[in-house]
Amino acid sequence: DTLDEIKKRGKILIAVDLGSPPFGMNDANMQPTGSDVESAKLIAADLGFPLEIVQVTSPNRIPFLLTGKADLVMASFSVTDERKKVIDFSDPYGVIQIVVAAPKSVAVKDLKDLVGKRLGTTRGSSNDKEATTQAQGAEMVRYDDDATLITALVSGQVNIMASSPQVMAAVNARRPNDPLEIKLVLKTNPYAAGLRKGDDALREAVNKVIATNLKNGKLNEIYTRYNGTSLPEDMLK
Amino acid sequence: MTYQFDFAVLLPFWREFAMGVWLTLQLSLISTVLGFILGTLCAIGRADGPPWVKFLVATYVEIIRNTPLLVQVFIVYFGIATLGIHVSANLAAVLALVVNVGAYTSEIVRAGLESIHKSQLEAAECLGLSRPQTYWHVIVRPAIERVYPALTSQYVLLMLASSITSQISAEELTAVANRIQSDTFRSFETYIVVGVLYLALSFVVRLAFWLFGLVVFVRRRKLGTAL
Amino acid sequence: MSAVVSLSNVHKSFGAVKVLDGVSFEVGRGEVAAVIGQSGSGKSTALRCINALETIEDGTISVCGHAVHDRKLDKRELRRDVGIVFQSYNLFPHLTAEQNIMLAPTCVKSLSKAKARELAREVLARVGLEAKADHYPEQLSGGQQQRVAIARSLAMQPKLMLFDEVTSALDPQLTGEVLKVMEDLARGGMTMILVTHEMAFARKVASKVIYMHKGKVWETGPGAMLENPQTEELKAFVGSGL
Amino acid sequence: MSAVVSLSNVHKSFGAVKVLDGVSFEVGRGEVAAVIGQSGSGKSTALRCINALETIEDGTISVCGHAVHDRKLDKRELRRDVGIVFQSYNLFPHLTAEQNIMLAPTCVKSLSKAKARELAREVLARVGLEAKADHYPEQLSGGQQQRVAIARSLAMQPKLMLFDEVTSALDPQLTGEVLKVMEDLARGGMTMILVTHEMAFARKVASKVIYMHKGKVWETGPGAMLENPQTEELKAFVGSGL
Amino acid sequence: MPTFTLTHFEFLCWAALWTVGLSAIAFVGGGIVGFLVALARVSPSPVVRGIAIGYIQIVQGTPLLILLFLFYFGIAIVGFKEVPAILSAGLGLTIYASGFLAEIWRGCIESVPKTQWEAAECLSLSRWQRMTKVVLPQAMRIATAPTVGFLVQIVKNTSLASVVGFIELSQAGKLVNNSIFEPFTIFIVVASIYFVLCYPLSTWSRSLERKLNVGRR
Ligand SMILES: Nc1ncnc2c1ncn2[C@@H]1O[C@H](COP(=O)(O)OP(=O)(O)OP(=O)(O)O)[C@@H](O)[C@H]1O
Ligand SMILES: Nc1ncnc2c1ncn2[C@@H]1O[C@H](COP(=O)(O)OP(=O)(O)OP(=O)(O)O)[C@@H](O)[C@H]1O
Ligand SMILES: [Mg+2]
Ligand SMILES: [Mg+2]
Repeated sequence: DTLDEIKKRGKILIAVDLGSPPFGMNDANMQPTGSDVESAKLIAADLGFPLEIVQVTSPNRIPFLLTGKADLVMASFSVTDERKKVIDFSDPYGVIQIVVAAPKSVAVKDLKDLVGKRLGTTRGSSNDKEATTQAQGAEMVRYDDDATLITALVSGQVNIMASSPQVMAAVNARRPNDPLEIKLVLKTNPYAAGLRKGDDALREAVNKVIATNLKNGKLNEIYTRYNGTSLPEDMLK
Repeated sequence: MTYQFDFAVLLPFWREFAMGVWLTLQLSLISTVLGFILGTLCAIGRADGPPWVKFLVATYVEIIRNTPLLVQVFIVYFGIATLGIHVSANLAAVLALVVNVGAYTSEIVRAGLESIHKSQLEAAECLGLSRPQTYWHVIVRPAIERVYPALTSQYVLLMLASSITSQISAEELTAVANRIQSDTFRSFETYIVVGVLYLALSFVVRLAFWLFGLVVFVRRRKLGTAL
Repeated sequence: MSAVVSLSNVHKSFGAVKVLDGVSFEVGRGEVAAVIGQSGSGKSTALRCINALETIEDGTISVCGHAVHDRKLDKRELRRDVGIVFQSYNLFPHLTAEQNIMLAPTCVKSLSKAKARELAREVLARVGLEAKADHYPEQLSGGQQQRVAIARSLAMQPKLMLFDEVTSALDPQLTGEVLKVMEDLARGGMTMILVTHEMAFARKVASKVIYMHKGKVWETGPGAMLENPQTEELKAFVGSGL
Repeated sequence: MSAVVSLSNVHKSFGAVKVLDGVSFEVGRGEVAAVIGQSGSGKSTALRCINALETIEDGTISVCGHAVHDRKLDKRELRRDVGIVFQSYNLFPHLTAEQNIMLAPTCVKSLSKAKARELAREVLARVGLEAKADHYPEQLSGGQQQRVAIARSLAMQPKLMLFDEVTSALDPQLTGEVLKVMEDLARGGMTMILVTHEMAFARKVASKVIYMHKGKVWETGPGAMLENPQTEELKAFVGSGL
Repeated sequence: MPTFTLTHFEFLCWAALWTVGLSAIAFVGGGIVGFLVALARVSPSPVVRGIAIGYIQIVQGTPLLILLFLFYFGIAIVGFKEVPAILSAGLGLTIYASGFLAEIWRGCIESVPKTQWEAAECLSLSRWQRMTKVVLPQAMRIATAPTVGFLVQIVKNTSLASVVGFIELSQAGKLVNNSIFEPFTIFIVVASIYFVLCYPLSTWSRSLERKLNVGRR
């Protein structure tokens, strides 16, 4: 199974989306960074394997995993029932909200206000799915990755987004004059590492590492460093 | 090989596929028509315009032909936004495709124009035709007739290249495929289906061009010259 | 002044090559002038100058009242009065015989399609090609193509027709067809200038023969002058040309 | 059986057009046969059938012991024995004269480069072109190209040579050069079949003349038969052809 | 807020090297496969010819983007899991290039006059010898210009490898944009680098074409 394979190979392949700050991105020296990257480093180290980061985008995360191009996906990968049919998840190591955000000037009180509005999101992400089902009547504008979504929001190609607060923060850092604010919270999703179905041994090992690091606060430290808020209390116990 | 193919999963998505095909066709049709007009004007400008027009067109053609469409799409989409103009993805896609295919069209049409013998021009001139009349009746029409097969190939390539505009949120066939495969996790099957759809589309486009050619180029029809 | 065409001291060079070196001649109304001379002597160039296809460096050209040497010349007006037919036909390959003929009358004289078609049928009949109206150039023989080209010029009802070696790409039989049409035109009183290698035809039809040599008009006279050349050069030319 | 080539009742059509309609003739060792006839009478096609460039529908062809009509024929073996020279030379433009000649001996007979070069020099000398060994085809005149083509065939030491109007693209002077080479070959005892328009040459060199008309062998006989044609058709042909 | 610096430019230039590398793989691979397909396309066997025609039609009728996706995931499905992106992207581009090069070269092979084939046949050369000694050397001369021209297409189209995560010039542009958000500047710079790579090739191709035309006249 995969754990043996990792041992044989001598390194672990973890898929991270470097196009979705602050979870995955490049720093000023074009080195990968972000909370998923740091978490992946932590988990790989605790599992005792050298880490190799595999770059993915949100539409191709699952194919990457299923076709064996990665052992583990850590790409702000929300746990959903649909995904559970195809892959397994570890215990959650973070949470991500799906929010609708827009500038002050745009009045959005409930989902009905979104009818006929253009809503930017990332194609194939759980944000996409949640917004598409909840905000009936809104026009979805889908980009291939968060980076393009952010660029579109900063340049004003779309004005309303259905994504995470983290994306909103990234946007606001680049458009200080007319910042977005959270209008609606569509869902709060815990996210976890994704594994191939039946990789129980690896899952056990990963779960153990996650539990330890949630307890000792290391994961929370990473999360707080990049997201600006700490993890919910009930995850830390 | 342990992978189990399952195309049935994709059946419920036929409506999405159809929408994607429809948008792909629309994008291609509009860009073909506009790109043809732009390209033909550029070709005429380059063949017979004042030096500054020649220079401008030459520069335009060289820049477009030596940079990737993907990058052109990004520059158009984000570039005009930076200027404060906000257009829909579809419009930006069309704009980028037109600018792109216009350059290629202009090169093809130019070759056609150059293949028209100078004596034809003189004959028209001697009949007293004005410059625009000469251009339309004696040069442009036969030139385009001559390069029609090359143009057909170019516009089929355009249709295929329109898949790139999925990157800027145009919901054409490739974008639909990407969404469906992340819904169903059946990426391989999805791309096979989409590949077949594109093949069918290119066949349809070729057929359409052939029929259009039959209608427009009467002589070829009457003499039975292949298009 | 009854001269339809009059050239006076015309000079023309291509780069360093002097092609017309002081050419002067006149052609009156209803006259048929044959221009003869060796290859390269400047015959075609002279014809092209008359029709303003080439600009000249010096001298004056007056054609049907137009000052052709003038920079401000309205070429389109000139060409309503002058028709020209080339050796290589220059029909438009994508148009039928009829459409070739209709093009200029509809574009230039703004005739209606119906009127232009009627006119086309008429001139095609004059060259004996009523039956070929719907044929494309490539479906016609060389002689037929040349006659369509003549018909195309005739449709504009020019006052002067120029012919540049219109038979030299044709075999003897086809040549006969075309010459017949030109003879008819001459009999109908059309003013014509023809560059030709057909001495027999020149002798028969031309009221004036212009012999060019090295860019100059070497000898001029009636058709009979060919029987009795005054200069050594014409003597040699006629001797070889027959 | 001393016949090197023997055709018997050969039929060949292109689509609906019957080109060979029961052709039979024989050519013996050392004989020079001239095939004459109007354009389109099937001369070239007959020659191409002998060399298996065309397949026939009916009849038998035997060439140097090979059954050419047989589907199982080894064409490469046949062509070791038969050389052919075309009107359009068909030299390989990317190779020099020498390389053109060396190609087949090295490829087919596995001669060493050095041997093949020696051979090439030898056959080039036979056609009088030793000096042109290093020239590319486009650097040679038509007659020289044709002679290199003959040398290229000779280098394979064929038992039979076929010539298809090898001089008709050449002017009289160049024609003379090529005919001289062919005369030498004939004198050397080579079996040859030549399609030709040069009646004088046929009369002088050919030991047998084959007159073809409408896909049939119309008349056969010695060179002298041209002086005394038996059929109306040959009479007309000889009358016009001379 | 960071701005576009020399570091970023350097990063882009390194990525451009990958673009060049990927182009080289696609060109060499596509050249080899394309050559074989071109030979098959002019084969005397109708079956072989039919297969070659089908192959060319399919490759030319599918967007490169879809080809890349198919190969990217297809390779893994058939069991090669640890194939690096450069190889699967290289394979996708190889197939793409082979389809187009095959068609270009077929045209060149067929433009060698039939009489040359016949002359070689009459000299008793085998089919392979006719092809290699007589036809190909002549076809090659005609083929250089369009081949170099197509090389430009390959270089440009490697940009699509970005969609399967291969970090070449375009993807690098996206990444840089991700950290500094100056899309206009960055993509203009990216376009300029492509231009610098492609323009000499285009010019070369055109001058080759001109020379050939002069030679033919
Ligand atoms: N466009 C041109 N550029 C340069 N030289 C030209 C041009 N047109 C004609 N010439 C030269 O001018 C000279 C006269 O040409 P022209 O065509 O008038 O001769 P011509 O008497 O009509 O001869 P021909 O009987 O062969 O038609 C020739 O030497 C020719 O090479
Ligand atoms: N490949 C072909 N396809 C169709 N028809 C052909 C082909 N080759 C020859 N023909 C026809 O077969 C007839 C005989 O041709 P062939 O070349 O044998 O005549 P020929 O006697 O050599 O004439 P010529 O003296 O003009 O060379 C002609 O009518 C020709 O049009
Ligand atoms: Mg002339
Ligand atoms: Mg023949």
